[in-house]
Amino acid sequence: MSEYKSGSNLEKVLRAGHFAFTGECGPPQGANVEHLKEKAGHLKGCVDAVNVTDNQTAVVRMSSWAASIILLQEGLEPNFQMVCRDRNRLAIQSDILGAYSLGIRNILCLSGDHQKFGNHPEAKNVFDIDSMQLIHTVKTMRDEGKFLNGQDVDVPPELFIGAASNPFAEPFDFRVYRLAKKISAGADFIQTQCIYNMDRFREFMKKAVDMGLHEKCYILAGVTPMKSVGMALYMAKQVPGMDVPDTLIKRLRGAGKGKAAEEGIKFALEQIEEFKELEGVAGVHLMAIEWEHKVPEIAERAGVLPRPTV
Amino acid sequence: MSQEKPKGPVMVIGGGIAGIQAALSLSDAGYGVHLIESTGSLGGMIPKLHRIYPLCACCKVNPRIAACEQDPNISVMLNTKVSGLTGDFGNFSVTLETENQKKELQVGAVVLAAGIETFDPAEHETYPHEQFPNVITSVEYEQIQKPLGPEAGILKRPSDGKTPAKIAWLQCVGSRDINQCDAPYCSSVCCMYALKEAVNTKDFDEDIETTIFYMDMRTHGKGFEDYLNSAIDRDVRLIRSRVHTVDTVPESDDLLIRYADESGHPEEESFDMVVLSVGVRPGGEAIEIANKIGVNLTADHFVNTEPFKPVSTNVPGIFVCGGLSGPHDIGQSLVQATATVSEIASILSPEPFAAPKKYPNASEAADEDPEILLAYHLCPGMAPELGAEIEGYALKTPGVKAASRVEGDISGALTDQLKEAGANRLVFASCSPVIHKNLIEDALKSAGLNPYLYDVVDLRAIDPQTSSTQLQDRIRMGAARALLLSPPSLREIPVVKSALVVGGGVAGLESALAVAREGYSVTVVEKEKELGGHGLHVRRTWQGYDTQEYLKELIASVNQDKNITLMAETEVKENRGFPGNFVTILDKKGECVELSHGVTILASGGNPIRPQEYLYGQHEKVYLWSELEQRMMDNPSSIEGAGTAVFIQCVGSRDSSCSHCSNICCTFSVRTAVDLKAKNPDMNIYILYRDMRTFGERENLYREAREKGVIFIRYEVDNKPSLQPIDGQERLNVVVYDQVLQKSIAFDADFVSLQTAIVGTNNQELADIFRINLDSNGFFAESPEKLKPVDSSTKGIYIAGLAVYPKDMVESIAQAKAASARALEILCQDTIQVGGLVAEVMAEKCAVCCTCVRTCPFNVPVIDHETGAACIDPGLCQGCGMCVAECPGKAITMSTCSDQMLTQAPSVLLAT
Amino acid sequence: MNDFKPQIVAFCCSNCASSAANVAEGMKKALPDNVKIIQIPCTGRVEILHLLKPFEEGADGVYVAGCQEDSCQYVSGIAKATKRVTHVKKILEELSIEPDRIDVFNLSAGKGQEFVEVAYEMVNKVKELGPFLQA
Amino acid sequence: MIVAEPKPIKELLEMVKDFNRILVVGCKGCVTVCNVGGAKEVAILASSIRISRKKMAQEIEVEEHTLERQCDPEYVDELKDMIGDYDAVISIACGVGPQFLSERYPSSRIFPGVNTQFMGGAEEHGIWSERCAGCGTCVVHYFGGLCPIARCSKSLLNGPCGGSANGKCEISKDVECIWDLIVRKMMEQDRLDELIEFKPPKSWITARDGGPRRMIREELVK
Repeated sequence: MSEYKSGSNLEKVLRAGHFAFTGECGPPQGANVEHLKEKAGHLKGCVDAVNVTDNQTAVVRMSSWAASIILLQEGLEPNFQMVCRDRNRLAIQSDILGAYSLGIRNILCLSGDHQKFGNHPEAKNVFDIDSMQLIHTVKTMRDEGKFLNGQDVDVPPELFIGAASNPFAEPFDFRVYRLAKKISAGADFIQTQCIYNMDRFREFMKKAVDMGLHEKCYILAGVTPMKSVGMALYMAKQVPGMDVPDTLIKRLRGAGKGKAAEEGIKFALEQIEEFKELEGVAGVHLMAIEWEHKVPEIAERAGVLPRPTV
Repeated sequence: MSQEKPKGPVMVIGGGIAGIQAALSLSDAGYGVHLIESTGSLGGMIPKLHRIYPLCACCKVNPRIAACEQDPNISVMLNTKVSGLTGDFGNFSVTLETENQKKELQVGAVVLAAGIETFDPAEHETYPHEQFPNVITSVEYEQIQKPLGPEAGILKRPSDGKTPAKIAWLQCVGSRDINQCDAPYCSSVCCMYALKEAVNTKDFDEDIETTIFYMDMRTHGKGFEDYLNSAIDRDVRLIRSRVHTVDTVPESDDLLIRYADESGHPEEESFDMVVLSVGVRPGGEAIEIANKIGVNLTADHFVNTEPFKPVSTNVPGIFVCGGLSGPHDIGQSLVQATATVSEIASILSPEPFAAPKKYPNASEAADEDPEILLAYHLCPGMAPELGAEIEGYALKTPGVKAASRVEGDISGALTDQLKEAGANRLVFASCSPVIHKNLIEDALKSAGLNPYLYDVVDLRAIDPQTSSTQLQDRIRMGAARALLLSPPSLREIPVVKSALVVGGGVAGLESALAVAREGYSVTVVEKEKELGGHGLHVRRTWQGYDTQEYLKELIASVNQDKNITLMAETEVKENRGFPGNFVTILDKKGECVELSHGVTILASGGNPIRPQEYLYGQHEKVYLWSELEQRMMDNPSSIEGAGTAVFIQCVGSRDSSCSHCSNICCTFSVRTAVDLKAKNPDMNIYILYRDMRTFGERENLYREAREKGVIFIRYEVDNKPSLQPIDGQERLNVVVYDQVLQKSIAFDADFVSLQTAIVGTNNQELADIFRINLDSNGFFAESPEKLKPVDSSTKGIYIAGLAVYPKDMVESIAQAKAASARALEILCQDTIQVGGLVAEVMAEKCAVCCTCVRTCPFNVPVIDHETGAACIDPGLCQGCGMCVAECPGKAITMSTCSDQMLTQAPSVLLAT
Repeated sequence: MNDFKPQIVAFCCSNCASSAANVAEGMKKALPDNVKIIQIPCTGRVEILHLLKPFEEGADGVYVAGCQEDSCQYVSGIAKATKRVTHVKKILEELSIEPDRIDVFNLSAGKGQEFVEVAYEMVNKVKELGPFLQA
Repeated sequence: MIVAEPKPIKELLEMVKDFNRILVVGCKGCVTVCNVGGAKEVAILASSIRISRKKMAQEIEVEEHTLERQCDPEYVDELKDMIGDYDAVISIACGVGPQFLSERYPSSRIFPGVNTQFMGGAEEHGIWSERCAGCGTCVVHYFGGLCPIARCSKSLLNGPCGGSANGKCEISKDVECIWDLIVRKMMEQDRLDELIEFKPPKSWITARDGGPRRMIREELVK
């Protein structure tokens, strides 16, 4: 067995060939550490790593690296998310070093939502580098021990590098190539946008497998259970790059009053079942937005418990 | 050849819109015209109408009447009847009677334009027009709607003056009825005018319920189907039924209508008012005149025109236009009126009443300091004291040198007064200045001045209580504007005496011949190898004339004509220039040719579309209608032997992809059915239709088809017939839902003919090259100036044939002749004046920002790379001033409506 | 009693205004004397500046009278004018002047009474608003 | 060209409320072409100011003048004999104009009359859109001739991001996703392989990030 790139739990689970199961946790809009701990508590033991979002949807929250450290202290493995919107290349590299130094081992590299719909639309964005370049930056720092300017890094950060992929955004034909591009830029694992259109996702995965991408990288399928018909409609209409088929909306409607949430969970469970068998899918990334307390139940019913220790 | 032609003036009988148009067009072509009208005023039907469909053009009628009255080459005789006509073409002697005074006139040719009357429902039992006050005719309804009418445009019902909440229109009153009206034909205009009246009613009050009871909705003309659809969107309700009883609701003035719906179910409904959509018929006097002079009439008493000569009667030298030649709308009347000019020109040399006027050269006076003559003309209805007041104030107004009244010969009087006063600017006050425009310009030219150095003062709509203030304001304004007028530059450009005709089909060839016959060279461009266009696929006209025979002769005459150059397999690449002086680049199989020409006639034709439905292209017994015609010509027995034939109408027409009605398909199907029945009376023929649109006298053919046993089944657009191939046979199974029986019917057919939509051949491409507009259906649009049906939106470019709108061959010929008559009006001039009321670019101020290029509704401005500035061709500019307003660098000016005038105007007006 | 007599400047397209005036005359309807007409070949000729100038000269209201949108002889003249009037309304608002002091009307040539009616409508509306310049 | 939009008149009136002699200066360059700062707009602004003052019954003198260009000192010089007569000058040129005026006439109070927006072009009359961010190192040839720096809302060099839907950007349905266009165009030109190539971080030294820019072309300098 070759050496681990980072030695993170997530990396070990994936390397050992287990079906990975990751969760997500948004830091508080304040310094409410207790609330963060409470939310994280639900996930403990149910997931291999927890994504800690970075000012997601451009709304100001506790910094993602600090929240990641708190999770670490709580005994969870964080997947530290970093966006390019709010930092230039100096800040990015220094934050990477800082995060690693405090024990963070996973990083998810993102461009970040535009601030236009966040809570500080007046802000000046940075976008000095993009997510692709961020992936490459982390990889260069880790594997070559070099900063972007070519200078040596004194003790390189050994991070497990993640990236996002949206199989449903347009232009659809290009999406799998962009995935390949992220992998060759240095991504070790991929977490996809939440999936509702299974036909399209299967098609996407088939292409990815045909290109052998699943052999170069671990692909985790994104799952977000629908809590209500309203949420489904919102996702379908308001969230760019989201593909919610009408059949799913119909199914949720058909479930009757008060039962849509359960129907949403059922659909998510069916998805997870399929992902376990789908070639190229190495695990599931469960984004239970403000529904962290449901994660144990979903994990239980999905048959992914207990989580393996490697 | 032209010296052999006899010479003479022309008499136009009938002063309606057709007669007026014929007179004006003849005068433009150099003829002296006697315009005879039996009533006391010109205008005919139109002044009785509230609005004209689909776009109102009422405002364009009065100026034309005025033009007739002012034209020295038109002698208008009102209250005059024709009591006799003797002699032959070239030398007719006409006896006229004006208020018991007899008069004899010699003319070379005669145009019959005595028009139509409407059906008098008194003769009809079903419609109690005489008994019930709230049953009125459509003409009476128009009168109520008219703002100048007795009710001042306030909709009231006759019995009690209450605003009606529900109005019904009953169609086909005095049309499509042999029994009570002796009018078997369709009057062709009533569906559209009923829709128009209903829509105008909605304009008056959106809440009034409007319902039209009809048999077939016949909106077959250019833009009509769109009008129908917009009426439906406005909640005009349509009920397919011929009403059998109109009664009163007891103890009220309301009316009860009893009718059967399509499936025969009896219904009744009450209305506040019932409007009878009365049909049209040739006027009694018109019939009398026609009989007197030996003109043949049809069984319906319309003039029977000669085959393929839509405005020619059986008597040489006597022509017909307007409602007398068959029921049709204003547009068609205008086309025919203009077409008569082309026919007359071919046999008669013009003899004008007045020699063409010679003007002195423009003097330098215009460049001197402005000195204004304020002249005024008072109508009989105006207070004579007004004159003194105008003069008094005018003389106190800065810049006014003299003030005087004109009477009688306005143009002559103005000329004299201008000279006498030594003025170089004119302000003309009268009750309708626009109508006097030509006279004013003529007077200025006669006085040796630039014809645009005038401004007008409108003496109408002045409040007698405060007339002084208003008069003074307007005079001050007129004088202030006149002071700021600078003479626009005018140029005389020689006219290139030749025409370009695009399209070698019937319309193109007929117009080419008509122009060439007058001695001008014509180039006909056809993109196919062969001449004939869509006409090659037409077997017979609806009247039954043999088309191919005619087409052969037409092509032969074109080939023989030395003035015509034919260019087959040639396409148009580029066009530039202005009326009198166009340049077009032609591409003949890769070789480019540059052609100079004075006018352009676009007759690029149309074609039936190939449908994606009804197994077309998949089953060999499913024909496009043109293919069926071809078979009937090439191998008639293959068709005539069929046991069952099916015709499906409106394929790809009148639906979302192609919203227009293709006009000729219904008539085609009944014509073909009648012909097939004549050959094989046992053949079962089904015509599956949505509305049978056999308008005008085509209705007779529809009746004949029914009498011969042709079966008509109506289908709804959302429940179309379906075709199924029958295994092992060449036949097809047809299923259609019958609206009358309310069930599906199935039968086997030996062949199916699909009557598909007709669309222009390459209209978009040509519209781009020639910078003309298309209508919403992709056909060439008529000039927005209105009442100019063969003028495109660009001057000097005329349009005819299927590219304008689907129509039968005879109408295409009429249009071609009208287009050539319009073209000849330009070609017969030696020079054409450009400039005047147009926008001019000051090159040194131009930032070449393209704003004008993007703003102009007629795509006139271009960037001239040599001068490095925008360039506005004065020959093409329409003078709206939109580019002047939009130009960000203020580099475009308009001398007659300058910025200075508009920015100073408020201070002039408000300085009381 | 409101005896304020507003001064109003109207820009009218010669095409429709003239035939409307004709009909109005036929109906014996007259324009109020405080409506001052400036004729233009097409309402598309009027600029924003021309619409502002009357206010500079102390007018209390301004309007543009042109054709129906679908029957402009110059296709888009009245549409252009309408947009410019809308823009001037915005400018007036910014100058703390009632935007109702300017308006645009679509007349149809056949409806002469409208020509007079809109003049009165405008007079009445501006009368309500009071003088543009406070005495 | 440089595209600008008029400043709200209210804001301008507030700026110059204490002045009674105002000079409005236009420019015949870009701002004329984009219908915001030419002679026509000078007249409209001047008239608006007069109307406003008239309404408030205040004295005002507004003079109108339009220069060939406000970004060349020779033309700016034209004002030298008149500018002293006015106590406020509104320049309705792009942001360059008021600064050139301020530098040339240090004692005059200069106000900006427009908000300068971007470098772009007219899609049609009345609609302009951004094309260039002036980054100092043009790279459009890598992207099918389309600039992701100016036209992608995140300036991605390795786009498109996951927010692209129906050819539109995640920030607004009115903003086209330039990456969608880039991908389609490169596919049409059969150049997908170039797009799959990793584009390294860009150097912003040549952009505004490198400090205010000045260019000296020795071959032109006297």
